[in-house]
Amino acid sequence: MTADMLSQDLSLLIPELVLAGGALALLMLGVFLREDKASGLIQWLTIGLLVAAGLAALFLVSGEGTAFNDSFVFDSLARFSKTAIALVAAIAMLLAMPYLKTENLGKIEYPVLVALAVTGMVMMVSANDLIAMYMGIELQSLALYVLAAFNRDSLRASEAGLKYFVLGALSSGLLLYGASLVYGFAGSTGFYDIALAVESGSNVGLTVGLVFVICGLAFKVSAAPFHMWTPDVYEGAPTPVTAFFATAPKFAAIVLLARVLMEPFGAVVDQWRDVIWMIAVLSMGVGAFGALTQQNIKRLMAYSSIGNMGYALVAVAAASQTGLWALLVFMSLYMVGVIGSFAGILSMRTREGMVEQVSDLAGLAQRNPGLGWSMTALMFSIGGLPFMVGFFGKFFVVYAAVQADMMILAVLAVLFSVVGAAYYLRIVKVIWFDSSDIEFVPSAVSTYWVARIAGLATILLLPVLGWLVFRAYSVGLSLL
Amino acid sequence: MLANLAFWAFSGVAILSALMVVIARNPVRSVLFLILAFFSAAGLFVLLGAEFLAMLLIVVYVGAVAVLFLFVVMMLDVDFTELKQGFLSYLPLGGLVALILAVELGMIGMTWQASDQAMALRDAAIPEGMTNVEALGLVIYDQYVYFFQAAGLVLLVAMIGAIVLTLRHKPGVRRQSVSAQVGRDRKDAISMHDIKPGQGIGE
Amino acid sequence: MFGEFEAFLSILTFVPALGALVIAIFRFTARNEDQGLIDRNSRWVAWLATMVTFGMSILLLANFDTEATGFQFVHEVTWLEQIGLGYRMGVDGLSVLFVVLTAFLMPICIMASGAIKARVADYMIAFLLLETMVIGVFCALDLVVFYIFFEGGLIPMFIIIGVWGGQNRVYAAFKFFLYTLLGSVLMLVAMIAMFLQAGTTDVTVLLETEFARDAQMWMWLAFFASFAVKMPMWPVHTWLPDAHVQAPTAGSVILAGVLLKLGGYGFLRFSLPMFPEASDYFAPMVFVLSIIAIIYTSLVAFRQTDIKKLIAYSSVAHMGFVTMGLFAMNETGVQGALYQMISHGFISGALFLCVGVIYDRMHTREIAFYGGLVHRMPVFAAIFGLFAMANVGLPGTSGFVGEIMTMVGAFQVSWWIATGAAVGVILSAMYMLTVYRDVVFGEITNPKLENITDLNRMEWLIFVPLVIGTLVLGVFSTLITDVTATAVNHLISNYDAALAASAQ
Amino acid sequence: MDVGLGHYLAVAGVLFTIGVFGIFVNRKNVIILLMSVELILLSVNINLVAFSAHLGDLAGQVFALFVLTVAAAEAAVGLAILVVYFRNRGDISVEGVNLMKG
Amino acid sequence: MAPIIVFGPLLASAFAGLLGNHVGHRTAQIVTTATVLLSFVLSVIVFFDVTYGGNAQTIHLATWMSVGAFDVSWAIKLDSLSAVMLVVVTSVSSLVHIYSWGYMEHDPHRARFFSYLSLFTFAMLSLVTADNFLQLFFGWEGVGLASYLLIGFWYKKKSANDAAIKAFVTNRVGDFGFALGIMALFLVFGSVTFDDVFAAIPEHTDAVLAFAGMEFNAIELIAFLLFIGAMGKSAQFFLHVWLPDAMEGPTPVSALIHAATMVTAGVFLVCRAFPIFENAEAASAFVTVIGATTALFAATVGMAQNDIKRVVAYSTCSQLGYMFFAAGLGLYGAAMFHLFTHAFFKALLFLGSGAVIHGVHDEQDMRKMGGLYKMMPMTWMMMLIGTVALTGVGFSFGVLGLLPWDLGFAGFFSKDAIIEGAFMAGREGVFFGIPAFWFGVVAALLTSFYSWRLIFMTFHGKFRGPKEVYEHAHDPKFAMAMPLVVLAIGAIFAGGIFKKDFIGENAGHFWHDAVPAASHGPAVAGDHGEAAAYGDDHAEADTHAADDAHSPADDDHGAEAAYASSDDHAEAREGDHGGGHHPPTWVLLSPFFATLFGFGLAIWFYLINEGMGARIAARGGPLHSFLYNKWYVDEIYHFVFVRGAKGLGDLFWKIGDVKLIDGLGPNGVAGTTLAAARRLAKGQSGFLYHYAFVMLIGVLGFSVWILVSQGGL
Repeated sequence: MTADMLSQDLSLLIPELVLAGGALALLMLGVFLREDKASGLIQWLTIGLLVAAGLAALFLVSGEGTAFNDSFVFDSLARFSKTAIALVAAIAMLLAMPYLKTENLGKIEYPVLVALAVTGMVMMVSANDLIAMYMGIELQSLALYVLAAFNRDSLRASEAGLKYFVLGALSSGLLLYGASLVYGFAGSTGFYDIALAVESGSNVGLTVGLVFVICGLAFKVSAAPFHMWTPDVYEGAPTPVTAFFATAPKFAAIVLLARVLMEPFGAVVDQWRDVIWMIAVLSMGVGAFGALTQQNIKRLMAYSSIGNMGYALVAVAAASQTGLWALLVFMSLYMVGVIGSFAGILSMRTREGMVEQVSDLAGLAQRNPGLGWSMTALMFSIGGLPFMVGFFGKFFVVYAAVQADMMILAVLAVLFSVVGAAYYLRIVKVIWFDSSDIEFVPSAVSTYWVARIAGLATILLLPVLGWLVFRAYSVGLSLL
Repeated sequence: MLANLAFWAFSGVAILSALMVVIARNPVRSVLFLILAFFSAAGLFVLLGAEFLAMLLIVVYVGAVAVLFLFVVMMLDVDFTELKQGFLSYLPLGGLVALILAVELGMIGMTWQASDQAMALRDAAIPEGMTNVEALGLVIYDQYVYFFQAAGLVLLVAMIGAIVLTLRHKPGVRRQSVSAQVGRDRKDAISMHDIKPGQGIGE
Repeated sequence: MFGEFEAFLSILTFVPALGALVIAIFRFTARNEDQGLIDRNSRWVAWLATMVTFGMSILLLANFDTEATGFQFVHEVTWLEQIGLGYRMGVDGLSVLFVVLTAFLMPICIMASGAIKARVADYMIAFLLLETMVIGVFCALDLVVFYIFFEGGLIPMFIIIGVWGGQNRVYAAFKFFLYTLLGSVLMLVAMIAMFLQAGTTDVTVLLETEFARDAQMWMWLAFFASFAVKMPMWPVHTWLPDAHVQAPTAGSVILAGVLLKLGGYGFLRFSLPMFPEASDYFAPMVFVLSIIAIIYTSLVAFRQTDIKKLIAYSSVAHMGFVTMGLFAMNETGVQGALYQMISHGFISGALFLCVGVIYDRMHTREIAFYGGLVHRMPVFAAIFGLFAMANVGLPGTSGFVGEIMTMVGAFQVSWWIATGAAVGVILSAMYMLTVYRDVVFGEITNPKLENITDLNRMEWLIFVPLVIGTLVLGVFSTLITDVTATAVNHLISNYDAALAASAQ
Repeated sequence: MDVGLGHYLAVAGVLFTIGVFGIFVNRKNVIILLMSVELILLSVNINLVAFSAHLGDLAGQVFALFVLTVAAAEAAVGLAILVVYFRNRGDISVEGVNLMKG
Repeated sequence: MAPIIVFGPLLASAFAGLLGNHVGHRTAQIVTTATVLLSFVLSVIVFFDVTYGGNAQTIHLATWMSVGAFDVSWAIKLDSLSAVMLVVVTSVSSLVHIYSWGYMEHDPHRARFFSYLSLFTFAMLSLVTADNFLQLFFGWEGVGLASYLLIGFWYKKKSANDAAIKAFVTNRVGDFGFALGIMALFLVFGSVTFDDVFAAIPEHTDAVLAFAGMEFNAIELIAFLLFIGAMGKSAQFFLHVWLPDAMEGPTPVSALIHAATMVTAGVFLVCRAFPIFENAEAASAFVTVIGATTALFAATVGMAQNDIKRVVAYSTCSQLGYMFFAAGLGLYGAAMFHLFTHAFFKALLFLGSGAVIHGVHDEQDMRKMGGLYKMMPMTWMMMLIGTVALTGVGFSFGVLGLLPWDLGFAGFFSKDAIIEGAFMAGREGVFFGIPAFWFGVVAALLTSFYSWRLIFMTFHGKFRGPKEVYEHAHDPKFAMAMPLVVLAIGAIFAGGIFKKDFIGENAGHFWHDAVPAASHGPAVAGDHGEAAAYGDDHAEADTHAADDAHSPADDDHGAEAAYASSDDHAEAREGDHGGGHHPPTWVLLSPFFATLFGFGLAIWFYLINEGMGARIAARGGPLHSFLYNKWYVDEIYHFVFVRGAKGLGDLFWKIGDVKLIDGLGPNGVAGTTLAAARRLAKGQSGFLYHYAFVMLIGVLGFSVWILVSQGGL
């Protein structure tokens, strides 16, 4: 590899380089600064780093192409995803700051781990090779395992970390086993080569290998039946970590899944579509039904995310340009809703501690109208109800499904969305109809405003939705 | 022929010890059987011509991972016999799953055939006349440098993670503080006192 | 004047939302101590916004060309054009009157909300948003825009029922929301299928698109699932009594007066013109369901002990006339159905306001609680009586015109249908007069009623336009039928042509 | 019978199966669960190396190499979490790991 | 002018109703009464203008509905038929308004009462002046509304409210038929305007409507449906149940609405739609049967009632039966004539009863009266006049050649005309003619009996109520007495004076083509479709035939003359007369003797053996119970319809809606969903290994499934 090639390759890796290098630099800085001074500074710097990475992905990477012998690809899908991931991670970091301060978790490792996890994610969305895929996933996952257990004095957090880790390791094993089969039967780890092999004639080994890979990735997007960790981990992990879990990694994993399915295995759609179909239906079902009885709001959000990943998988199952851009639009709008909701949750704190129970939201619309209204809008948006942008996410997903002639899936999707609406409504009900005397401690301005802005965005994005759709649309066009 | 024999021996030991890992009553024994399994697998690697990996398996797995396991098992004061209770309750289900899985994987293994272009698709054909280590070294630092760097980050994360989770500052233990030492200046170090005769340093 | 001014319809639609925004700004910027001020201002802003909307709707009607076919006041904005979606608004003879009706009822609702003392600002915002949604539904010329408005209306209504409703409001609100949502999502799938086939969601294009017979069948059913729930038709009507009973007075008025019309409008706008063959095929089923609805719910209404529930069931029965008339698919039937919808907007709205009047005073809707109100509230008794009679379909009130025209229309299709509907006319007299007797007539037996007062000035103001409307429309029906005639004729001739073409 | 790729794959398959089996039977002991996962990874490595050898391709070995690396890192993090959990709870019975459910 | 007649009362009503409390009762009374009187005066002018002047016209006021062919106007149609009705309605209404000054003197809601009365008048006037079926229906339901309001005027009384509802709902049952009839009309003729429909009948005599798999002649069906409406409004058998109960309303109301005007709307309808009925043989037969049955039925029930107003009410019912069977037999002129005369004497009887009730402190039970003639001689006189008019006292001197003219009270002319007409029609083979004749005769006997029973129980014998009531009994004041006198004059002379015009030699000129002036046998009409057709020459033909119409005795000559006149006329005439056979003398005399016999019976039971009636009642024999309980129709209806509706309502509500629809639908689905959710949540056990199991089983499942489905195995 010549220096020219290397620099050319590295030019595609600017976001990764920014993140990885930044993380290392911050680590150094953290070590040499006094801890109490350092944490705030490093958190802010991390936010800056993430935003920089996102903007770098959006603007700085000029060309599109592959690097390192086709094992890394930077295309419009990667650009879109990296921007989205980095920005939403930045917001998640912003939300974490007040929490970490009040909970005495303000160690410098937290932002560093976040930065490294995001590095893993941006690698994932660019992976064009089984090994690259695996490395990205592991970089992300290891950081996330640690983050889940970050509040090490909390039994819940450590339990969450343990569960997440054990099951994550198992899923990695499954993924790897599948990857090894794919490698063996295709003769290569590169996606382009696998695609060639698949096109020339698929066989059982490839197919089963693919199924194992799908299962491993399904764990990462927390799709049923690999979703079991999600509610427990969401509940146990510190809330800002949960907010982070619910957004960026999901995006990265679903994009990776879509890429794996559509690029190397695009020729055998018929083989994997059924599996995705089933996973999607199961996820939507589990998400919809599981959330109905939840009392803990984080758990509820976990089920919500399982269900929503089901919708994302519907778009993936469509296996078309439409499916791809629908997926991106859906995920983007979904993340607006989720990050906003968590901002709302993080804005609520009583003297006893963080608000975790749905019932704690009682009368929010009166006690704190700004937050109440925002949460209402966000809930309806995540639920995919019209007049909130979230509707368009689901609308395009169903559109993709119908276009791919998957009528049953489309109908099931909308039916589950009705069941799902029931629990979003339940939250709205608590916010509006119930009343409570609990006083909230004034929350940090930042989280509060994130919640408000996200709430407003669910409606104000409508007119500019065209821009988002256009971006995603061009991704879909360019890719397939 | 010898290679065949060695294969059967290594694989047999590997499988048996793997089985013992999961059914041994004492976790310490499990760890030891795990080590044995790794050793046997290393033997298989050698048979396959992957000497470097065989060595790595022993160094990394036996030397680090397994020892870590052993350390944890021994460090944690756990009543392991209790943990074995109910061992059999999921045996039928586990057996069934295992059986189906074995049949399935076996069948897949039997049907192996590289795809038509597999040879053409190879990313890094094993070069002739070069040791395994040398060959690996050539590709790892060139073709696969991206992964190598990524692996470095993974290890970094693991390090940070392990430290941040387990490192505790025991109160009362004096530790070196680089930043404190560096940031120390004259005012902190020296205080000037005007001592009046006969009064000592009155606080 | 309006030919140049394209955005007129959009402005009309969003004026209430603007009002809501103004109130929201008030609400979020004012200090808590100013609660009284916020409340008062909210009422005024809401009233003003709805009145402006009403004024604009009158302008709309005045400038509406009743002779022209096709849509008028069309306003298009490119939006998501890559995939064929667009923001398109416009009205024709089928929809313009609903816009006016909505705009007419809203100020009345705002005025009738005097009893709302808690969270007035939120209440007004919800109402104003609701108005925007509903008007939007009637103006939307794009499937997706239509759907957004159609479903979007659920949210404010959910909140209205749930926050300011009665005892069992949570159940009712959920039932209302989920029931209608369930119906609508199936429609969404069908809409997408139409979208894919036509390549656009432009209603004007879709009206010209011919769908294959098989596709029509299931698309029709999917649309039917939505509109039937919204109407509501038997047997998916059970959300309505609950929602009505629990909703605050103004909520019931809007629910009965406008929201129920969305279903009928949907049939007119989509099911009938776009799926003529399927409509023709399923018409007998619709007739049967309509007749069942009319007779069944009338009988059920007869047994109710809660006034609002009774009126709610009566609404279901009256909506049965609408579906019957619509699917008769002849001029009298369709015109009658339209008429019935408009007239029901006045009558049922007024009836719920009547219930509201006594509910505000006594806080119960139990029929048994009341009796002899005429002694203390003669004016109320007269007005309630008038609307009871209008509900019964007494000639001279608008209720009669709609009923007789739908029945005449249905009669041309089949005897059975008209006969069944006519039975409903008998039953309506039975339950309505019974409840009127029990509430208004007789001696005052309940000592709590001794000091009940008659209508106050605000209530007078509320009822006067409704009384005038009901009577005027009862006598001069051409005021409405002239507006709708062109569109209805166009609809029917296209429908017949499509059927004739498919028969060959 | 000459030993071919199939044999190696079969061995890997059996090891994988044992790993899965181990998860089912050792439901209470987290450490053995982790060891079972290690067995699965081992089977993956055997697969990769076997394929590598039979394809004459180094990529498999490189893959295995990174799997090994990552597995080590994973073990470190995993055991760290386990230690933290033990500190908080004084027990590692998986049976007890159900503070959160539903 | 015509709009003033119709809308004057409406304005007056609105004035009294809306402003009554502000301007005072007296003003309200004056305004309403004056307006109705003005209407009356104008009506009389119109009457002469239209009937004798021949200036029939239709005034189009506005469009009510216009949807394609369904074009309905607000119009005032003035022809002889409506002119007659105008006079009847406005005159009786005026008198009742005046009467009410006295009768309602102490009622605190007088303004409202007068408002209702005027409202009723308006509705009735718009009914009779309709130029289309739908406006007729408007008036039809409008009078129903007014009737409802007036019956329930004393809203404190539950019985009054119930009666009001019963009246309205029962009428609605009739209206159900009427409305369907209108729809059928529109379907067949494409119009609901009288002129259009009647002109189009010849083209549609063979039109067929399919219903329930059977095919019916369209005209028959329409006639049948319209008649159902008439049955409801005119309280014919099956739908008569509301009328007796309607007596809960104030007595002036009973006089105005439930005797003189509204209940005759049914007859008016049949006469107005005679071209339809003429072409509907079976439906006409049905009209006859129902009419005859009602005449008899109501008379039998009337015999056993004790409430003075109910007796009169049943009497009304019975008399309406006469009118209907006359109309059914084609004797439209006779029907209208009886309607006309009946209005006077029945209003008289009601108002007289009101005076009695007023006089004895609102007591209505005749068993608590008796001997009142001493205390209320004037009322007694009036009631006597009413009774003799009702029973049809008179003698056919002229017919029998004993005197140059017949002598009798109003009822004599009209009722005997019907009875004799029935016989003649029967002789010509019109269905049910002869039975109708016998029904009529027997009913006449019974009429006589119960009418005299009323007189005897009320005014003769001993007073059976509390003594002080008797002592305070008094004749009414002027406001109440004056209308009685006016009506009495009408009851005496209306028959004799207008006989010529309604059914006599002037009928052709009088009716023009509003109704066939002489009797038509539908059967014959059917044979000669074109003869019975609605046409210009009709009236002329009738002119010739008409002179004999009611007096079959010298029918021969008329018939011959008619035969000679022209072919057209001959056929029309034949239709009218069916050959003109002479009715036997016994037929002419039978009503007379029946009446006499009834009178005798009444004397026997209530004067000679005073108290015998009470004893029979006390013994409660089955026949008496049957009659006393009005043939148990109310009970049967209550059981079938009221209980049925309640039962069905409960069934649909509690089982259908709550259990089935909600139980299986929303609540069931919600319940199932929640149960599923709970089960799912339980599956989320919190145990790590369970999670791993699920994952592994998932992997296994998918991989096995894909192997199997891809045919890999």
